[in-house]
Amino acid sequence: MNAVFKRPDALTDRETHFCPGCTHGTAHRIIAEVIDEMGIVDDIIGIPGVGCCVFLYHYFPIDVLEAPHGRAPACATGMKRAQPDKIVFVYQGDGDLAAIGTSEVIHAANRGENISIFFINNSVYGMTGGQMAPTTLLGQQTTTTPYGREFRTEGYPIKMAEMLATLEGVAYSARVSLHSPKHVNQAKRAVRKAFEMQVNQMGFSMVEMLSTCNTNWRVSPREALKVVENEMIPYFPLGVFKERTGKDFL
Amino acid sequence: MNAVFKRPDALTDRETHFCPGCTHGTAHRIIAEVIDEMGIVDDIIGIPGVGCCVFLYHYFPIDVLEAPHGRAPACATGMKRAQPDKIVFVYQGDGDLAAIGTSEVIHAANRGENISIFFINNSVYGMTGGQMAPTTLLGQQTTTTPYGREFRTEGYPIKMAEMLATLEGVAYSARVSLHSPKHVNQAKRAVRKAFEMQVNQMGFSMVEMLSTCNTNWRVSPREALKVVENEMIPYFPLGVFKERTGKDFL
Amino acid sequence: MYYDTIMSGFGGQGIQTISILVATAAINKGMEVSYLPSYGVEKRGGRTDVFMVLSDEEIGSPITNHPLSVIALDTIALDTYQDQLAPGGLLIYNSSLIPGELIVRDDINVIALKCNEEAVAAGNPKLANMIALGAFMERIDFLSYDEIEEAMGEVIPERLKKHIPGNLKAILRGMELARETVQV
Amino acid sequence: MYYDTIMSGFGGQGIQTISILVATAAINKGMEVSYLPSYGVEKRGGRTDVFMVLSDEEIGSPITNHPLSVIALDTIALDTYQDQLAPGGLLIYNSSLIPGELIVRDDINVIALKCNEEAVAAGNPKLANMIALGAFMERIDFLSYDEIEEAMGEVIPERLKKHIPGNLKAILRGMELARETVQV
Amino acid sequence: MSERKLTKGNIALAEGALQAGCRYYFGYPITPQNDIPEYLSRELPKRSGVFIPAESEIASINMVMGAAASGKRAMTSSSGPGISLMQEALSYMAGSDIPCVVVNIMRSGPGLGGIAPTQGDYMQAVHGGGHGDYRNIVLAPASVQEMFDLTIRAFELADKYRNPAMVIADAMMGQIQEPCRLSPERPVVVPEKPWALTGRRGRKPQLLKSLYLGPGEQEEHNLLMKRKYDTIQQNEVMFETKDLDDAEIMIIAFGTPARIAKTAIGEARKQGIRAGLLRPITLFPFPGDEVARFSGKIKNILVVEMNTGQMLMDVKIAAHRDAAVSFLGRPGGGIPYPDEIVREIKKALKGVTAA
Amino acid sequence: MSERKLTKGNIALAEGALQAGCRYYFGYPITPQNDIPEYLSRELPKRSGVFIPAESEIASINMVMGAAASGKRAMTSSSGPGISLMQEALSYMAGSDIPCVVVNIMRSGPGLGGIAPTQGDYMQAVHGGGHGDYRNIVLAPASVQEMFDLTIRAFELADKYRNPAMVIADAMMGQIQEPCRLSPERPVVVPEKPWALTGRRGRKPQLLKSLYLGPGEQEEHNLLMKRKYDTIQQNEVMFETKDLDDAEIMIIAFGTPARIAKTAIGEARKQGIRAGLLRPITLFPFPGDEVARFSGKIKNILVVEMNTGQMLMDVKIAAHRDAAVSFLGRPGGGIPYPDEIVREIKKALKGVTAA
Amino acid sequence: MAYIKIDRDRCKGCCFCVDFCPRNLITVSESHNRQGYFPAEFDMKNEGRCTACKTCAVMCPDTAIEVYK
Amino acid sequence: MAYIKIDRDRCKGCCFCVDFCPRNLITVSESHNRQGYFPAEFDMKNEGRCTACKTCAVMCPDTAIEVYK
Ligand SMILES: Cc1ncc(C[n+]2csc(CCOP(=O)(O)OP(=O)(O)O)c2C)c(N)n1
Ligand SMILES: Cc1ncc(C[n+]2csc(CCOP(=O)(O)OP(=O)(O)O)c2C)c(N)n1
Ligand code: SF4
Ligand code: SF4
Ligand code: SF4
Ligand code: SF4
Ligand code: SF4
Ligand code: SF4
Ligand SMILES: [Mg+2]
Ligand SMILES: [Mg+2]
Repeated sequence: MNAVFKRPDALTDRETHFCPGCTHGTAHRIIAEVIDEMGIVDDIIGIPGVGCCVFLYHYFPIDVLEAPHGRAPACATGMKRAQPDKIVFVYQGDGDLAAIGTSEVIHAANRGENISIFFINNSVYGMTGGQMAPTTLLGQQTTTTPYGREFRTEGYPIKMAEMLATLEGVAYSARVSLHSPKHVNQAKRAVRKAFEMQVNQMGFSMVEMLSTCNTNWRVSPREALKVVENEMIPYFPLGVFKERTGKDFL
Repeated sequence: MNAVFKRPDALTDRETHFCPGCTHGTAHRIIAEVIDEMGIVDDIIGIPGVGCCVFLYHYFPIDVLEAPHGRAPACATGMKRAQPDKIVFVYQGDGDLAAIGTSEVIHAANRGENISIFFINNSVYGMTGGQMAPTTLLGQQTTTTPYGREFRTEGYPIKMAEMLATLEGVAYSARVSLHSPKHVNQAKRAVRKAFEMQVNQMGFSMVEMLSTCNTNWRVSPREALKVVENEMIPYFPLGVFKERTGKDFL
Repeated sequence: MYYDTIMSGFGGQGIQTISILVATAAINKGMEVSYLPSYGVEKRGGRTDVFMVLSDEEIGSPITNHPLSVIALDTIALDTYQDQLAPGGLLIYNSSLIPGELIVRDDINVIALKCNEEAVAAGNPKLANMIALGAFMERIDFLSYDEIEEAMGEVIPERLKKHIPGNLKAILRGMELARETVQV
Repeated sequence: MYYDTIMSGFGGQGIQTISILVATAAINKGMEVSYLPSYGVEKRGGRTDVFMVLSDEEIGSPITNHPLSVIALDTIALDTYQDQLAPGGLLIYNSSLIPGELIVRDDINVIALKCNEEAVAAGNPKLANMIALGAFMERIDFLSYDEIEEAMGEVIPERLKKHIPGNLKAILRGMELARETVQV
Repeated sequence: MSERKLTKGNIALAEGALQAGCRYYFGYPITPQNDIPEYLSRELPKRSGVFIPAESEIASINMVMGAAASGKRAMTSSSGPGISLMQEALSYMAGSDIPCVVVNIMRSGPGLGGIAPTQGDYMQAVHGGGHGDYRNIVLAPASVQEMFDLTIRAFELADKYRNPAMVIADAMMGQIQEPCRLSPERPVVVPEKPWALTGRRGRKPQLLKSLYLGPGEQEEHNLLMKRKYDTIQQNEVMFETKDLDDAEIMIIAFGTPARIAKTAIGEARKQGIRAGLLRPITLFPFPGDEVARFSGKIKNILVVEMNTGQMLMDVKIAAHRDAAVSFLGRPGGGIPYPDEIVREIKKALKGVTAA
Repeated sequence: MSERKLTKGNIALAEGALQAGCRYYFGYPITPQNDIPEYLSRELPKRSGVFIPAESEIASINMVMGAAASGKRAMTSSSGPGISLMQEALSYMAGSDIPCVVVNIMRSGPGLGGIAPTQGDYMQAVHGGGHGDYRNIVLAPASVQEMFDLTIRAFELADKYRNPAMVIADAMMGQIQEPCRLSPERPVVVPEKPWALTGRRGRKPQLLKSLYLGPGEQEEHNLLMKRKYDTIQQNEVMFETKDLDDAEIMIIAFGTPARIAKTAIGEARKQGIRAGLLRPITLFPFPGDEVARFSGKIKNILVVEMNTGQMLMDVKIAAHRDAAVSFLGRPGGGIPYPDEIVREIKKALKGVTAA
Repeated sequence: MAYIKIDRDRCKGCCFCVDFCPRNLITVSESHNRQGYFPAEFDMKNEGRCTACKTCAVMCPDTAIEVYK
Repeated sequence: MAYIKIDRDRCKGCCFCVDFCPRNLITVSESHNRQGYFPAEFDMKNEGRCTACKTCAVMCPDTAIEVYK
């Protein structure tokens, strides 16, 4: 019998440091699968943000640059401009992309840098222990919003996929989720679309993935999937907010 | 006979350092007029960005904090949280607000900080000699886009009023222009609206003003007004992009 | 009086609880204590090491590489700290998880405790740490059982107070086991 | 050979042009030159000061507070630099804009030039700077008129080349005026 | 003794800030100092204070600037990378005479580094950091009690001199738990701040700025600041000594290594070596006069740091010209254990000096 | 001599970068260095290079990191406040062994400061700045020719040691115009960069990082870096001397003040005072051995800086123990004119030493 | 009866008032002011024609104009 | 005929595969694995019932599952 599903070549066999049930692992796998399918593993360079994804280089057998927290899109800009023929992707958490790195991602998007960004929105700063992120839901308790996030003091959860979609330079902006098989498959298609945009030199692509952090949410892995479905998706609608077609792009 | 128009009390009689025909002067005046009309001069604190507006304290006889380039919205956040009963306003150029200060203004807006921002969009870094700003028009020659801004390398002019309007925390976001008497009067009404939002504790308000920089555009003051009308407004549409009414605000 | 110790195990084994108990009891007596935990990076299943110094006087170094005793609840703990133990020092190890062959030092005192089994016997698999603490209590002279009992009341949060009797029972069992252990 | 000078005026008076002419002519001769402009902050109508050192040898300080000469095209220039001028140094000032009473030093050589009027007389109000340059040329011995003329060809951009003859005429007029000036 | 509670260093520091009257905290998470914002996010709302989880360290420090310019005691805390990002604003605050407290719980660098303890940011805090001729007041606690006490002191000094004050401690000091008295040694007094920006009502408009454009103004301002720093140097030096009276070798160390050195000194003395300790508590002002004075008598100096030799520079500058200065440095998370220090003491006494 | 063209310092520097093979520039405007990006925005497109007007200094330096990690020569330039914002990334690049060149045309600080020339950022560049135990290679040109030559040298050293190199010059050096030969002294060679991230094709995957978590790894990495810096110290010191042979007093100054000092030395000698000059060209590595050697003979040292005494620290550490070190400092845009230096020389010789 | 007063030394000669006065009542001076600009001028002969519409003042970036009625 | 292989030591016991297998073919082991988790198990007796639909593998965050057909 033949294996019809196995670990993609673009993942090493190292066990991840992720917590049980953390969908960072799922995101890693679907990106690796797309890298395999597109046959780009030899020409790709990855730039993780700082967060639970910082060990990207343990899991992807590819060239990797460790960027300062939030600055991966700027590093990717420099890298892609220096090597326009290589595929450059960025993998950031919501602290990294939507908090400290807000400016870098917006301007990389606005310039239409021909890079792909995978953005793991798990509504907290996972690695540092579950503090409030700009994407934390209203009412959500975190270690820095012990009484729940309140819009009058901490503001509203920020919708990056929508905001970036308003920028001309953006070729593709989508929000997907990793909480069910159907959604994981959708997410993978979005990843592929993002890479294809880059290969076709269409400009900036970004895929926001709703992801779990059961450890810091203090729920079980199973419950975490429910939280994504029942609490995150209602506020962070899934969908493609911008998709450039060949025709738009002069 | 009576004076029906004179310099507002909220402007000192110091001659400005602005170039002849620079509408920074107009923006100053209408803000001062509103301060007078609302009778808030004793309780207001101004925070200029760094740029041609940095000498705000020479012209407004009020308390002033000099903020680092781009960070005025963060300074204003700290100040307003410390003194919720005072009126705090920020005055920034497009380099200050839309380039280096992108993150600070977006997150102040997203938190719904109860401050008012006046944003002078003159499509260049005026004070430093007319380099490209994120708001520079496509094709516009500046000292760092000697061949004209090209979207493939420098990206697109960024529309801050529209982008900020997408954020929940924003009570008021408008774009006005200073190139004709009618528009100046409109602009003044927008300034008033912004301050009223603050007085009524409605949250973040921002007025983007299309303004001239004839010196760095290398045109006469008169021609500069035409540039605003014929080149800037077509790309940067005027209007109110968000206005919170008492009812929206729970 | 000066005493230093390292307690080590994997997350969830309860190293924190027993070390805080010792620290609290010592403070209640007016002793000086320094308590330095060091956690691994991973969120779960990481390691917990506690460096503790107890003294009558101001404490200098809060960290020691020649502790007077080591409590090792798993193999990694033993591997890491066996060498450091001061000559003549005390090693208490969890022989439920650590094979006795791994003990190579012959200049130290060793207490092997089948903590996991004893814990189950004491009514709760989570009591392994208390078994070890009991043995430790038996061999130190600057804190008494009563003082630990008092500390327990302060340290254990309200919702877990019901476990106190079980804890105390396990400590007593640990003390008993330590008394039975022939000194090497 | 060593010479230093400060030329000063408000923006638009053409201080840059004449100082660059001098610097270029000197470099063409193989001299060392250091040319340090300092601009005001305002975009327009600001000040232009040029500190220039010319020498046969490597130049040390590019800035001087005891220049051998000062060219002052307006009152602020005079106010700022009159005191600094080295004893016995040369002051060339624009008496169209600077009242003679302001000259208080009596240990220096002074050339008063009605630069603005002379410029108008020479056919273009913008030639005031060239009048001053002429006077300067007359009083220095390390550069000749021909050398400045040659530098003019290099320095003046193509689209302004048509002004060269006028410039040269004004320089000659300045030289003439300087010759006429009685040394104080 | 009942008021001495087993307390974590970071918590003692946070509570110190609260008891110093600090009601404004702005911060962005970074290990190993997260206990500070987490504690304050719980406590500040209870004490009518403001806690903002800022979007970045740059935003944090600028929010601090805004609150501090309003005359309030305000604070932020971070670690290496985050502190690096605050350098511009620190230079602004020093230049604009705005007091504030910034805490650096140092982790191992450079770059992302690790979360292990170090003292690799001494130079940044004490000499370098931002642009221009300014200084931070820098305090270096070596116990949980000092995490509490010196934080209060930092607010006092910041206000007294209208200058940023930093508390710097290695990650161990942040995580360690010791019995601590969580009440101030002296009643806390927050001084009047007539310079604060509170609106001009009833007075002339006021201004806080660092840009001086008139001829000579910026230099004058710099010289004024220099005089302020000289005054601080004269008046505010804090240090601790141990066993120096009869010492043949003086260890100089701050923070945790100073603690470790105390144990080493005990060891050494047991072995008949008369070692002693000078522990700078203020790093700026650095106890240079004390170093000079003691090293006039005790000619052997051993500097111990958890870095490659940063305070070492200040010691070398201050030390008596006949003193021999050796160095033991453990950068990047290494810890100089007591026995290692004792070994270095012996080496130093044999005449081996630092490079 | 025909190839010597009157050239502005900033332009010479920018052209030096181009001739060093730098084709990647990322920057954000700030006076007084705007000539550099403006020139490069015109020239780079002509030479198939990339010029990006970045949205901030933080973005600039991180773009530099990305391009440099790709194995390209990349640069940014700024002044005080902007350089402060780059400190985190500089620490990262040093920690990740990524070479780059950063230019600081220094303006007067602290804070917003003014655009007048200073040397107030010496400490930041040479010792402080970012977090952790790393150093920048720092070069200090004192003529337009050196603005060109040392920029090329900066790229060479950066690549040789895989470390950030800084060129720091005061605003005067940026604005001054002097005749300059705009061609390299030696042919420029860009070394192979087998470590560059170019995709793994034909080889194993590669990684550039600064985070080390295994026990002892971060310390080991720090010690490795320390050894690299020791090598740099040993091999790369550059300095210039003038009239030291018979000198009774040695002026130590870098950048423009060293130029001014030369004039002052001429003056002094006319008055019968035998003054000489030691000018550090590399600030890190600092010519400490030379300071020690010369000050063994010439016991009077006068340090002249446009700040309140920053290089002074390095001089004090290096100087012979019998040397008397005086200081003349003009911070915040003040200029130490030759006559002022001569006065200080006389004072110093009368035995007045620096505080 | 209305008129405007232009602060001659404050004016920077941008000509906005000149261009926008609906009645064309403002002209440019032939001589420099203290700042070196050619300022705008209002001839008091036009007092009768000025409507105090304030357009000039609204457009003046330098608050050099006062309007009287 | 299809089946899956679960890498027992790689599995972290999140139970996603257990929950999502449309045919309920996956169960939880009663003993710890090397990492200390209770891993998922597939009983080869179920070979016949597995459809190789890959749902389990798609959901596994730890790439512990291979599917064979
Ligand atoms: C400048 C800087 N500030 C703060 C940190 C600490 N830090 C590391 S990861 C992180 C946030 C991680 O959150 P996120 O990006 O959402 O990733 P996640 O772990 O949730 O996947 C923070 C604040 C840092 N490394 N550098
Ligand atoms: C951190 C920092 N970077 C750069 C500068 C230099 N700088 C001063 S003003 C300015 C831009 C001004 O442009 P803008 O905000 O558009 O104001 P304008 O002068 O056009 O009104 C810049 C880049 C600075 N002061 N600080
Ligand atoms: S902390 Fe959260 S985001 Fe990080 S690995 Fe664990 S579950 Fe995933
Ligand atoms: S430079 Fe431009 S923005 Fe600045 S004052 Fe002049 S015209 Fe106005
Ligand atoms: S007030 Fe109206 S009519 Fe009168 S001068 Fe001004 S613009 Fe003209
Ligand atoms: S608008 Fe004002 S500044 Fe402009 S010309 Fe008229 S009066 Fe003068
Ligand atoms: S492949 Fe499908 S049927 Fe087979 S075990 Fe997995 S989920 Fe169940
Ligand atoms: S989904 Fe993967 S990790 Fe989770 S229980 Fe199943 S096999 Fe194990
Ligand atoms: Mg996250
Ligand atoms: Mg602008």
